[in-house]
Amino acid sequence: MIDLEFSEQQQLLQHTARNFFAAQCPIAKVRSLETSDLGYSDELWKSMAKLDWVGLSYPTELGGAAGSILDLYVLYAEMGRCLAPTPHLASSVIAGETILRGGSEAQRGRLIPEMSRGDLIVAPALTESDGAYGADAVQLVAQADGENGYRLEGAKILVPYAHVAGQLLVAARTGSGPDGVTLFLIEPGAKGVDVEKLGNIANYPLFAVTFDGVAVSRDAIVGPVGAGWATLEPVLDRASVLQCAEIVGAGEAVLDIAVNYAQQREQFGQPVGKFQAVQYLCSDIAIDLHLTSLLARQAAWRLDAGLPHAREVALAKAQASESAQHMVRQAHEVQAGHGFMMETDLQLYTRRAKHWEFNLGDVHHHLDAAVAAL
Amino acid sequence: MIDLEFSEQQQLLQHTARNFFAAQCPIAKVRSLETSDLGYSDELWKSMAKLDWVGLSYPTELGGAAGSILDLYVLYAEMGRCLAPTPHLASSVIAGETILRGGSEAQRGRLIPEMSRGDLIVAPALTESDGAYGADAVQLVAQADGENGYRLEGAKILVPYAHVAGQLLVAARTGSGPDGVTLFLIEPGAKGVDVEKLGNIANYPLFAVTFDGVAVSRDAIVGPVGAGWATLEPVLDRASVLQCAEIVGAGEAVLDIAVNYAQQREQFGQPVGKFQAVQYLCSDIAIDLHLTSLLARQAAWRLDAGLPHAREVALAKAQASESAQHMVRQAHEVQAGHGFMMETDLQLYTRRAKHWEFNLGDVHHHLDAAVAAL
Amino acid sequence: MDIRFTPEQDAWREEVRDFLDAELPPEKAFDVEFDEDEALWEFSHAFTKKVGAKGWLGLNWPTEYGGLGRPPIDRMIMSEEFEAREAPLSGSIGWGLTAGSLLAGGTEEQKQHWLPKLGRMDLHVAEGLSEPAAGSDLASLTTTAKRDGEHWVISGEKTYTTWGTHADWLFTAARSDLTASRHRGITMFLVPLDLPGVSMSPMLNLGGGRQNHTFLDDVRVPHEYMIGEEGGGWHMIMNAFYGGGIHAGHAYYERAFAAVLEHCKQTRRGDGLLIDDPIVRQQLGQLALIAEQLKMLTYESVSNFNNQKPPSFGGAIGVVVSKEARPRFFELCNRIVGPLCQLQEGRFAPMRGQVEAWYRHSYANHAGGTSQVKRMVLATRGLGLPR
Amino acid sequence: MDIRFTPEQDAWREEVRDFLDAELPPEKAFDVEFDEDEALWEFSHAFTKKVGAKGWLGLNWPTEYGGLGRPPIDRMIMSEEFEAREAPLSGSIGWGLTAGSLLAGGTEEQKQHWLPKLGRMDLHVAEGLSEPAAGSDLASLTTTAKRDGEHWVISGEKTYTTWGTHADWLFTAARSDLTASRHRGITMFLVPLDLPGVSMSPMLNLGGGRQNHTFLDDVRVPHEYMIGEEGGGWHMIMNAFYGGGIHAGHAYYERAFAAVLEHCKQTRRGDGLLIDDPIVRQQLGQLALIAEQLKMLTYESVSNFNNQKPPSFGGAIGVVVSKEARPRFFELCNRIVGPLCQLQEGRFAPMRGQVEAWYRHSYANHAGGTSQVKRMVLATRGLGLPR
Repeated sequence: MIDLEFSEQQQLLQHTARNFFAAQCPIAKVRSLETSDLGYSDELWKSMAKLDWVGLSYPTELGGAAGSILDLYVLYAEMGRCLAPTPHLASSVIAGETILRGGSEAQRGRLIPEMSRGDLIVAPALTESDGAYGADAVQLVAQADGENGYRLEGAKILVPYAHVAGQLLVAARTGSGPDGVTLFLIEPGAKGVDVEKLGNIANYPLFAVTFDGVAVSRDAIVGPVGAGWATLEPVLDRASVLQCAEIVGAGEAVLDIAVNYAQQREQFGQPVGKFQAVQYLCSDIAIDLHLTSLLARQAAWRLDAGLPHAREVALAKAQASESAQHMVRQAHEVQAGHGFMMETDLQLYTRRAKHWEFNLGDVHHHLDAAVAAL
Repeated sequence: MIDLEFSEQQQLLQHTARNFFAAQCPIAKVRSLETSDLGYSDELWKSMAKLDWVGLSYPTELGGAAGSILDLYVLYAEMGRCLAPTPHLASSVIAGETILRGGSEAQRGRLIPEMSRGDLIVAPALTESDGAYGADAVQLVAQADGENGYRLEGAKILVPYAHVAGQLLVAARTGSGPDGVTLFLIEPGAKGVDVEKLGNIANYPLFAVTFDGVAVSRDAIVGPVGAGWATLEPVLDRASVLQCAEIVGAGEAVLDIAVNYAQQREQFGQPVGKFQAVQYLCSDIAIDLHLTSLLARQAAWRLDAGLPHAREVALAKAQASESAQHMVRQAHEVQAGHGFMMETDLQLYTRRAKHWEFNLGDVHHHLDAAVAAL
Repeated sequence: MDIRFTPEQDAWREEVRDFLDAELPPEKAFDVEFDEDEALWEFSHAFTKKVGAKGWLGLNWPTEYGGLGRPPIDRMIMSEEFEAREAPLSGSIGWGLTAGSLLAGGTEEQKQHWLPKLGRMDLHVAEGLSEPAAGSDLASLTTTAKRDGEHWVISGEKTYTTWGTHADWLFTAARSDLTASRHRGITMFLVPLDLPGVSMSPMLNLGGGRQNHTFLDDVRVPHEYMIGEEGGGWHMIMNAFYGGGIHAGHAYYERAFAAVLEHCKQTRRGDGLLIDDPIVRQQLGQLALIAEQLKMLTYESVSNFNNQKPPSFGGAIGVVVSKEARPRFFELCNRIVGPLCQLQEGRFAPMRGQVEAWYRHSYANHAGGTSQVKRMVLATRGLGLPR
Repeated sequence: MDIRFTPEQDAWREEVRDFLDAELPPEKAFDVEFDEDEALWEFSHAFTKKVGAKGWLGLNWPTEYGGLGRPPIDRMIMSEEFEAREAPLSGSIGWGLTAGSLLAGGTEEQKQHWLPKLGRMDLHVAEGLSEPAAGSDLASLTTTAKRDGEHWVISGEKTYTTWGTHADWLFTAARSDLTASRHRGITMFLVPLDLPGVSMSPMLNLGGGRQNHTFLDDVRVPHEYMIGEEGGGWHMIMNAFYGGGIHAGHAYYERAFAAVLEHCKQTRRGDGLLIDDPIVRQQLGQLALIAEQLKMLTYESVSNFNNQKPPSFGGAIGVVVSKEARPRFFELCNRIVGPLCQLQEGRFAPMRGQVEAWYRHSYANHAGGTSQVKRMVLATRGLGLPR
């Protein structure tokens, strides 16, 4: 049965989330949070936790709501629309689902309920200084150190929310090849760990974390030694689709901004939206985000259905990365000098879109991955 | 002194050539020649020879007119405008200039005057079955065979004008690496040579030539053994710029076709040229070909001035290959269903543009070459 | 949300495949738009009649008009399979456009009379809407129809008449009321092509197909060949344009993509296989992306139908994306294949010259209005921008 | 045809380089458009005054107005060198737009009075043309100027006032005749920013610069500050827009390209250097191509001037190409650099965060009208398509 609509329950979630974020996270708040020390609102985060959204996809016995990836999709589209600044993708999805998937009973029991309640943030530390994406890019060394532990040496960058994380989820190299990556849980306050803020276009809370001979015990390992990337990869697929959803929601807001402006702004005696050139710009945005939405929903559905999905995820994120860039460029053309002003909302989307474009693999990575999956 | 105008003499040539081709090679003639057995007009070719255009760039003592590459540029733009079907690029430029540059006194004295008169066509046989461009792509084997000769084994494709060539100029491999290419002059009627027509989009006279143990004597070698690519490369640079010029001339004709149509065709109660979408399409064509013209003229001038030119030639042909494709696509959008009809002139340009786009290196080759030249 | 087919739909797909296995030898697959080979066309007519005999041409029509009353998704599934094998289904102007028009605005009597015939492919119908001055702007047509007793006298010039020489009827539009506004006063007719006053001259196209100029010179057409109501033509065409279920346009691209991918896996250039060239891989990824976009747009149409939702963005987005994708898709194919893409035949031509042919065909993307016109629809009807 | 510089021109280039070697320490190079650092701005004002003292701000102006009477190519050469070092030349609204307007339509007296001052950078002038409802369509401005004896009383709101807080004058346009047609009745003024009734509120921009809302509330401006003829503003602006010789816009791209190329030669990603990645090479090739296009368009302007030829395509092609290239160029830079392109500072930020800054700056490409407006000029004035 071909049916691309969300379920009634999902539509209800959509409706609730849209109202929630409109009320709890108006654009003025987004602006003020952006330049705050935390970069997000713990109050908003806790409110989301009360609604069961923080652990939406976690098992109910660990405090979650057993939601599907399509449920998350709905939530992410609404977060994207309002630019809600939350550690959800980093902590709830990438870190949390990795722990769920690879962690020991003890790790899950200890961390997941706390994460569900919004009381613990776990920050994934994956990317290194060359910015490359994939198992090969993990070069930070975890050297076996006696019977019971490892010593970590190296640096991670673009680590989100490291400043408020209770734990870091670190991908490190314990051997060569794709099967030589191991995941470690490390406290940011541990000896030898240094956290440094990275100024960036989106004012997103991103950090460099350096590990200077950091000692880690074996029980901090998530999943079998060497199986880190295998544990992580399916979670990154899920995260990529949610990144697409966030872009779609943001794109709908950008489209509204552009269309409203084109309807109201008059030049040469008519609304600029009457000029075909402006109609093309607006319809480019509509097309981009509509295609992104279709491809991302397909990928999300395949993930939920347990079907092969490598190709669909890759195509969705390739499309989303292109769209993230293209939709803001076209909207800037519509708004011209106006859109360049910080007082307009467009620039808030523009700056975040650049983060999204590259987060979890850029268009080149995913086009190549799509071909690899054929 | 920055001056991008043609000299008075070049403007005279331009004027003469434009009138000549308009009179001698109207579009109806282009159509009928396209499907003729020869694929070109020997009469037209001989008339061009009488005007000194066939050997335009050859030394006067060998029957040429000692013209510059910019002189040739002017001629090629006019040939492109009228789609004049001639073996000039293949024979006069690629083969002729290679012989001039690498050939022995005897070879030059024997061949060049005859070529200048339009009595001899020499067909360069460079490309092989994978279509790749460059020294590495030469794989056809020339095996030393006793003291006095070689034996050639292999096949060349996309060989222009092989059906009427008195000689083939064949690049063959006598050793490994870029210094392992040697050039041979071989008669198409020689034992073991087989010439086979290749049907193609432009109905351009293109052939596959197979060499089945063809015996060649040492005096058929052009230039030193192993120096074939070094001899050829500067000539191919010149030819690339002239291919750009042909695209520019054709582009001006395509622009005229599109603009005239947009001015005259009415839909929804107004000329379609009043719609901004159509204005964009037409201005795309104008921009493409104007940029191609600027870059190609710069490259031509640098060649004439004896200045380094690898980067400028590569950028010009990269731009020209893009333009060849883009300008016809945009013109088809302007003319919509009309342009799809064989009775319109546009399709004559469309089909040839596909040949030009790939002739002498495609956009990817030349963008890479431009970076290599930095 | 669900993107699976039901067991019944899977079974239907198998039925279609079995039919094609039995009735379509691979060497008879061809593109009816762009091949004038007489023997192939004869096969195509016979093949299409067999499809008609199974009721599949009218698959979605109500059973009372000779249809099978099946939902649009079944048509889409059939279309996917037919496209996947390049099945030479001819006569879509009859069982597609004419039938769609009848279903949109025909009288009960007309539907009873014509639809069963069209569904069996008893009539071969050619396209007769476009005129030299009326392309995307169909409402500007000038062919006239004057009532004279039980006949209409039709005069005018039609252009781009696709399949004119393979057909025996012309589905045409004429202005029956010169005093009415542009969009009113247009009436549709089915005109037998052997009537006195009908003549054609060929218009060959870049794709390799034949279209025609069709001249109607005081052609006396019986009133019973009028389709729909007098003056109701515009409304009917706009509602019917290539109606008859959801076409699986994406399958055309999927077939091409599969062929190019296979080529890249088999073909060396320089040191390695094309499939290992990073730039080629990016281009293949772009092709896969376009095909996937179009597939999802098709599936969305099915989903919208299932959920009784109106088409997205005024129905324009699928048309815009596919019209704009077509030249781009096949330019990319050219670039992947390289200079050999210009070859049409012979042992050096990659993929039997298909890449060359597809590229020429890609410029035939204006039927039903240009992408420029569809962009206007998307912007105004879909986004609410001012006209 | 010739694309060489004369020995005199080469010597002039050396003179400019020597000046920059002496007067511009590399750490003082910055983009005056997008940096509000007070210390840098102080340096910029002093630096610009030194340039003015050499007569170079009015390099092309007639000598009788304090200029050096040099040809546009000398300005282009100077501009190439200034761009190559990101020289912080401030005040172009004064010595560029205001002076250009005066040269295009000022009275002899006005030229004598203002040009020498502008050429010495005695006046710091801010841009005061745009209004909230008058951007690309400047003729729709609504600020009014009423004559009252020896004064004009100016009221209205201006927007995007670039450098408002660094300036002490505003070059502005007001409607002095409400009964005249849109394009007539506009008059230009230089308004001292310390006059009663002038106020500003900040408009920060995405590039990191400060523009302003400027409110003019019954500001009494002496008649002698009127520029050009009463009602002659439109003509003057259209002829003067950023006049003052030929700007070497391409050098901005060449500088960026050189930096990115160097980055690619130095930086490893995965197994190899970026410069050896085939996809990166294609992207670098695209960047080089854009820079080369813009260079040749600049040189063509020089050539056209030398040959007394009118500008190509109504003067629109260079503007269209550069406006459309700008975001595309810097998006490509982002893609080459990868996810690190979002970083603004610190040891992990490639190229000291320049790629991030360039990208934000790239959306400031609407001064002088959008590319959409310039495309219309190209199509109608350049190609003769109907308006």
